[in-house]
Amino acid sequence: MDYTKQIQEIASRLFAENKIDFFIGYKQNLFDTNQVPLLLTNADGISQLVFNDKSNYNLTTYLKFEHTRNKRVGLVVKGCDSRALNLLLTEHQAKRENLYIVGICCEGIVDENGNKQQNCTECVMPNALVYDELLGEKQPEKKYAPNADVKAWHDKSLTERGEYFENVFENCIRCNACRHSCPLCYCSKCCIDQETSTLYNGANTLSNAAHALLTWSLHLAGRCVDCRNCERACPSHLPLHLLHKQNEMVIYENFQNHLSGMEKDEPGAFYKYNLKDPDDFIM
Amino acid sequence: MSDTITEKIVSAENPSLEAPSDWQPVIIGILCNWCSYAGSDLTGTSRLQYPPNIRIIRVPCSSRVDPWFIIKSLQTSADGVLISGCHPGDCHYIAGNYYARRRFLVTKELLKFVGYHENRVQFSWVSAAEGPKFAKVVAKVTEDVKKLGPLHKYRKEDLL
Amino acid sequence: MARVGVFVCFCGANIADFVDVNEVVEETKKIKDVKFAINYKYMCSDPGQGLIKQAIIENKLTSVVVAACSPRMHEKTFRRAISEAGLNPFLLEIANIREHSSWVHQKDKKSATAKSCDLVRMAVAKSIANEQLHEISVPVTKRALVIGGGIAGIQAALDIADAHIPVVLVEKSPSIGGRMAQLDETFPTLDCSQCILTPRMVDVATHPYIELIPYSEVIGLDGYVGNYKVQIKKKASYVNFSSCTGCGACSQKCPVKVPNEFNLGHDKRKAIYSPFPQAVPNKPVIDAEHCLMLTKGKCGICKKTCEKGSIDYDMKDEIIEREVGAVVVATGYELYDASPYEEYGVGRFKDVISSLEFERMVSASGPTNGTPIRPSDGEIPKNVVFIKCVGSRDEAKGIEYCSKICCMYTAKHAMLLHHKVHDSHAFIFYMDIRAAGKGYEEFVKRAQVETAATYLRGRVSKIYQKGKKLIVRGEDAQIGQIVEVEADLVVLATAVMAQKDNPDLARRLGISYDKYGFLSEAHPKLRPVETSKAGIFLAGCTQAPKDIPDTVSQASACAAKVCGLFASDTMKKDPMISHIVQENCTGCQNCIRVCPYTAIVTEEIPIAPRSTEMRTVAKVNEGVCQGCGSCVAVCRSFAATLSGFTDKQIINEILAI
Amino acid sequence: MITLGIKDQHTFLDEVNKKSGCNILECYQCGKCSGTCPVSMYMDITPRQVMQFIKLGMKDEVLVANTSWFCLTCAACSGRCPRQIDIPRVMETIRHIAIEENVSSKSKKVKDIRKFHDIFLDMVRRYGRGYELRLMAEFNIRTRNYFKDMLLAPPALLKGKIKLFPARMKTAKAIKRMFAMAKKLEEQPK
Amino acid sequence: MKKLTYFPGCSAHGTSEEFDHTLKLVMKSLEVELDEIPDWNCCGATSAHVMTENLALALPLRNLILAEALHNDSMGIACASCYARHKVTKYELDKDPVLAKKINTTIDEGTYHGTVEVKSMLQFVYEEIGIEKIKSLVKKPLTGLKVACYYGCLLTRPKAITQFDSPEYPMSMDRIMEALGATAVPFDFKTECCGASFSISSSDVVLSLSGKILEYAKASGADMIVVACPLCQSNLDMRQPGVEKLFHVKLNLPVMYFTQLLALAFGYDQKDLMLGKHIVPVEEALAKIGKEPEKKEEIKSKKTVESEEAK
Repeated sequence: MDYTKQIQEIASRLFAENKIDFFIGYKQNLFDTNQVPLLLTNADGISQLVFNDKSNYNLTTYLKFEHTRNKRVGLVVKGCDSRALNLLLTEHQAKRENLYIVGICCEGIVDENGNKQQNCTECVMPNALVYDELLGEKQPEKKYAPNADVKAWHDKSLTERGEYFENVFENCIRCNACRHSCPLCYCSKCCIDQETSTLYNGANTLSNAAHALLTWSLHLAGRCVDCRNCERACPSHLPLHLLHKQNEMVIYENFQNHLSGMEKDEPGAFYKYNLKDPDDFIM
Repeated sequence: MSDTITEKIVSAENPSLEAPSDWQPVIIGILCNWCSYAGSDLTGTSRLQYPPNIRIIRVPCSSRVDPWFIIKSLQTSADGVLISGCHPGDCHYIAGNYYARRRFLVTKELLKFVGYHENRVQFSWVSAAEGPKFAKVVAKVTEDVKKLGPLHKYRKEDLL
Repeated sequence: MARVGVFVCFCGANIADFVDVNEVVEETKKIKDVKFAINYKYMCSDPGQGLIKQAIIENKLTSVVVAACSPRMHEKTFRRAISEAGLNPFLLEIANIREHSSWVHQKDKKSATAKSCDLVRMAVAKSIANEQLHEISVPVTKRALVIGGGIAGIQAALDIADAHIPVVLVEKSPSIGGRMAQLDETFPTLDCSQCILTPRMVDVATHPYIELIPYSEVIGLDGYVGNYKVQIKKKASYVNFSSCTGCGACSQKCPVKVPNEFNLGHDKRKAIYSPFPQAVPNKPVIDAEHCLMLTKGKCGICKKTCEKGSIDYDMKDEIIEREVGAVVVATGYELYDASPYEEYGVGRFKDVISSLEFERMVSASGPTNGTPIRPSDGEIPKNVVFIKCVGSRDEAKGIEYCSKICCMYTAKHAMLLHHKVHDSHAFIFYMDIRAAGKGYEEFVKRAQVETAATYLRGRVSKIYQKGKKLIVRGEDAQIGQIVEVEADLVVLATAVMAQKDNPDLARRLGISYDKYGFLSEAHPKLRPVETSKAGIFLAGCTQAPKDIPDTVSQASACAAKVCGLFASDTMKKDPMISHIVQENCTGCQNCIRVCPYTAIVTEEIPIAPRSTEMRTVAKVNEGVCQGCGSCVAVCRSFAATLSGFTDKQIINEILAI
Repeated sequence: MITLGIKDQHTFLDEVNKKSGCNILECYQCGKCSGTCPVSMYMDITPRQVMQFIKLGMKDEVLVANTSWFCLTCAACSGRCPRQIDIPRVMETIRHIAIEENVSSKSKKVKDIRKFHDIFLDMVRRYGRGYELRLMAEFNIRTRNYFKDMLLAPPALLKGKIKLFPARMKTAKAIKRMFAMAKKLEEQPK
Repeated sequence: MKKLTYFPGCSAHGTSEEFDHTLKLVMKSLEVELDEIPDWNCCGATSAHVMTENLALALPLRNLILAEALHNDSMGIACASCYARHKVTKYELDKDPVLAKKINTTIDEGTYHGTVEVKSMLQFVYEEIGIEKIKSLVKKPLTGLKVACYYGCLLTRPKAITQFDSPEYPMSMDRIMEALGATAVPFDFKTECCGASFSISSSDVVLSLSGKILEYAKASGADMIVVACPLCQSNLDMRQPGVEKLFHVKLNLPVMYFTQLLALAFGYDQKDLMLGKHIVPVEEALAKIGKEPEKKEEIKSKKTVESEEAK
């Protein structure tokens, strides 16, 4: 999977025709094989643009920053990214007419050792849903299956899970990189922010960290598209996807197979309801 | 109800931790104003007795209940949480409880997943006419939480 | 620096016997921020309240906690009390230590007391975060809109207008009067429908407080209770009502003949017509489908005939707007189309007619001048079979509910038939006789005894033709035998159905409707005339099948509601509603999605002070918000808050335990 | 006179409901079925009455009545039933219960009808296909009504309407087996 | 060339040979190839479902399975009761696979997949051939012939199962007849039951039921009754003398299969129609064909229209 050439062409064309103010793509990282996002304001840097099976970052995150708001942006999105984009459009965080979207039919991203990332192996929507032009062959869509790790932890005992997560959350240094990298965390005031949060402010205790992250994951429940930006950004490598995938599973199984960002104009799972939603857990 | 517990009680999540003999659980009850709070008032006016462990917070509608109410309660003072609203279809605000119901399910499951015993957080629909039901619900929740023992999950520091 | 005063009530023995009120006071005194605490026998009593007022003033209290009975009981009382002492009423919190403590823990004073202390602590903590709130007052436009000019609409309009409140009455057809105008005589008194209705129609036309807008439809409604804006489409009538005298010359001369809807096609009307002689307003309209001038561009006779020159072939639909404070919906009903009843030969047999057709026939002003006839050959029928529950109580072919009025009007029809054709005989197939109502059972008895109508219990199975006769076959369930009646005429008591366009109208008005298309009341028992949307009321068959008395009383009830609403120039509203802190708002509009009252709208604001770049954020419409807090719970960025139940207040409560 | 509330009124009702998949409680006795039924005048009790009897748990009366046997399954009633009860299905169920418990009406007609069906099935079992002459003849013999339709048979024969010899089916044994298996299934507890 | 799986039913080789025969003629002209199910068996109508549950489903099921082997989309059935039995079986088993499995155990010939559509011959002609095609093939229009179309109970009932035409007042056959140039008279007893299976077991019932139908067909001014079901035919035709005796009336109302009339209109000769098989002679009625339909009728009807408008 390598669309470097096509993307470079598209980018230069867009700049030439003055269709965009920004082009956001990927650039080869000098140190390791991983790539970093590249934000171009003119045609100069185009030669640096790359796209291959290492282009893992979800670029829609950049739509939430001041300097891209109300600007005309050219953007490369994979299947998962496009789900995020769908949701951002639904939640009015971007204007479709401002975007020129290069959709990718993604064959899956590989990690440094060359194995497919877990979220790619479980990917339900490899092909971009929103795009102005689509690159590559359409990839087969997988049927949704619960995340393997989540399943595994469900088989373990309550105390085992508890201890595990206690360690996990203990390692949180509350740097908020997860939130920062998440395309859907665009709030100006955030519940997990140690300084401003009215809920979990004060000392960085396990308790504060844990409950902040739980609340945060609930803010993403029914919205998270499993791009795993948060997990990649996390300096202490917390398995944050466990929380998101857990919620995703519950929501999929109970709320008419809701998967976020799959439909145009479809809100997150908590912003609609169905009379047939499960009621048996309530006395 | 206040008679001190004879047999040992250990925390369900941290079996290593034992409850002091005079331990009584604290339960936070969050009730919607129009059905459940009215129902709890009826329990009172009809002098139905229930365990004294519950502390009731009034909100206009179960749809006002943000998941963090539950999480914050568990983080700070509560050993258990009870949320109660109008029966589906009876919501004073047309459909509030339907939205709430979704959040509750996901929250409950998430807490279970990260190591809270499922009985720590319970939900009920209690109408303004269901005084007896409210008493039963509170009794049940209190009993359940008593069995679970004090909550220490993610509260390492308060043990130090 | 908060200064809280706590007032613990004995409630006689109700609290004091089971909760150690002194201990509560002592415990409370320990709380930081509590500057004053005291207990008293009856806080709600005048001295009790006096005590509170005095303490507020003496100790410069910034908020007050009363530990007593349920807030649902005395919140208002104590709010008034503290406001009389110059404190904002919403700085009051109540610790419910009666219903929630003393009454439910009567066997355990110790923990009841402990609990009470906690409840007080929580209340204190919350009260510290309380804000000064002020009742919201919304201006009221004192004008009412009535949709539909049937008897329901007429009654509502007149009652409201008589209270000197301007009314806008919108009627779809060229004349008001509705179904009732089509009726001959009415049960249970057999007084002539026209005679009692027409005077009221005239009253409407002449009433100084009623603006009658006929031949028009409501196409839109925005705003909220007290402040609605309604768009009305005036259909082109091609006749200038202001100059037209209603002389009728045009109709006489018009060459085009069209089946007359008012008489269900049993006679003809012209292309320029007014639906019936007593029409109000008595001005003709041109039926554009059939008018030669408007279809083929030739003719123009009416224009030539009209001395006033009121005919205007170029007239166009026009849309007008009115501001109103309340709406009464009275769109009435339709009759069930019986064609699914193939076994009754509906459509095949000319002599199988609907009850309304029969009603027109026996009406003196009807197509046959009051004599019932067989449509097939014009002969006067001797044996007439009336079949009830056609469409009603029939899930297979019609609807499940009972149409309520058929039992009575069928009995009436039997009598009318007898009056018009003395040697006739009425056979009535019924399933049950539902004659609940003042003078109704007596009325049915008259039909059975005086006019000797034969009542047969059973649903007719089949109708087939035998020569000129119609053979009506069914079981008489009482004798358990099959009966066949040789009928000259068969009258089907067809079901009362909701207006087909009710759902559209409901969507336009933002109210709900049931699976049949009837508009839904707010509560089936206690709020039968209100809708879920404040300021919109229901009258008559638009809500459910009804007879005339019920319709009229519901219409008057609507009028009472409207007058009540307009009693003061502004509406006071509880300030415990949500609002949006716009600098926190991300404009994701999820609050708009979950708001059950569409109380939240979007608004463009600069991205920063004095910036020209705009962004979209949410904004709560105070008039509409009911304060459920749904928006607050779904707002991830703490932009939405609910006065009286803010995040801060609730955190404080939780932390206080 | 019948006294209610002694034995459990609903056992029969439940049985019929379960076997027929209908809910007889929905019947509100409008009688449209009876009026529709082409043969209701031959019945001891009309279809509507059957429904009420079932509701009242009067099992014996229902099983003995000829009603279910006279039902032609022409489905006119169910087509018109405002409560959409599948009346022919109910009649079928009643017949089957009557056969199982081998209760039968005293009336000769019902006996005849049952005989006819027995003969017919027997015929199918043997030949795999219909065979009118034998059917007629055997029926007449079995019903001791030797000359019935004799007037009608000859012209029919002449006109070749009725064949003298049965059209035997090649694999009639398949049918025999089917009958056997079906019988087994009947015996199986449902 | 369309192909259609054909299930004649027992009577096709007995009482209703003429139906079977003319059907084949008609299908030839309509360019439909009939392949008859090899070694089909009796569907058990009407005794099987009266007496037993499983057999009632097993017998038709065998035919359905055999039919599936022929790989045609639909299966046309001549006899109405056979049609009903097969249609019901298909309906029940498609609804409940467990039951299907259970019943299938009684059959060696294969397993049921529910791939074949079951249609009555009338339905097939009306839906899959269509009026237009029929019109195009008429060589000898049946003008002047007044027919009462009799459908019987099972062709259009129960609606939920048959999904064809109206259960109360069907018009498909009428339209076909009109297409052939004949006049279909309004007839209220189109779907009344003729007594079907009681033909033998209690003929008096049949006499009175069929009698009523015949009586009203006569009253409706028809020259003959047109049917699409052998049972109906035999009841109305064979029993007619009996009826005449019982009611002391002279009916003399021939009962023909719609296929016979189709064949006639398609230009086949009368002697191809096996008219000899009819108990009530048909020639007299057929003689009416070609004669100008009396004008009076129309004029009168026009009059009545005016008189109504006058009122």
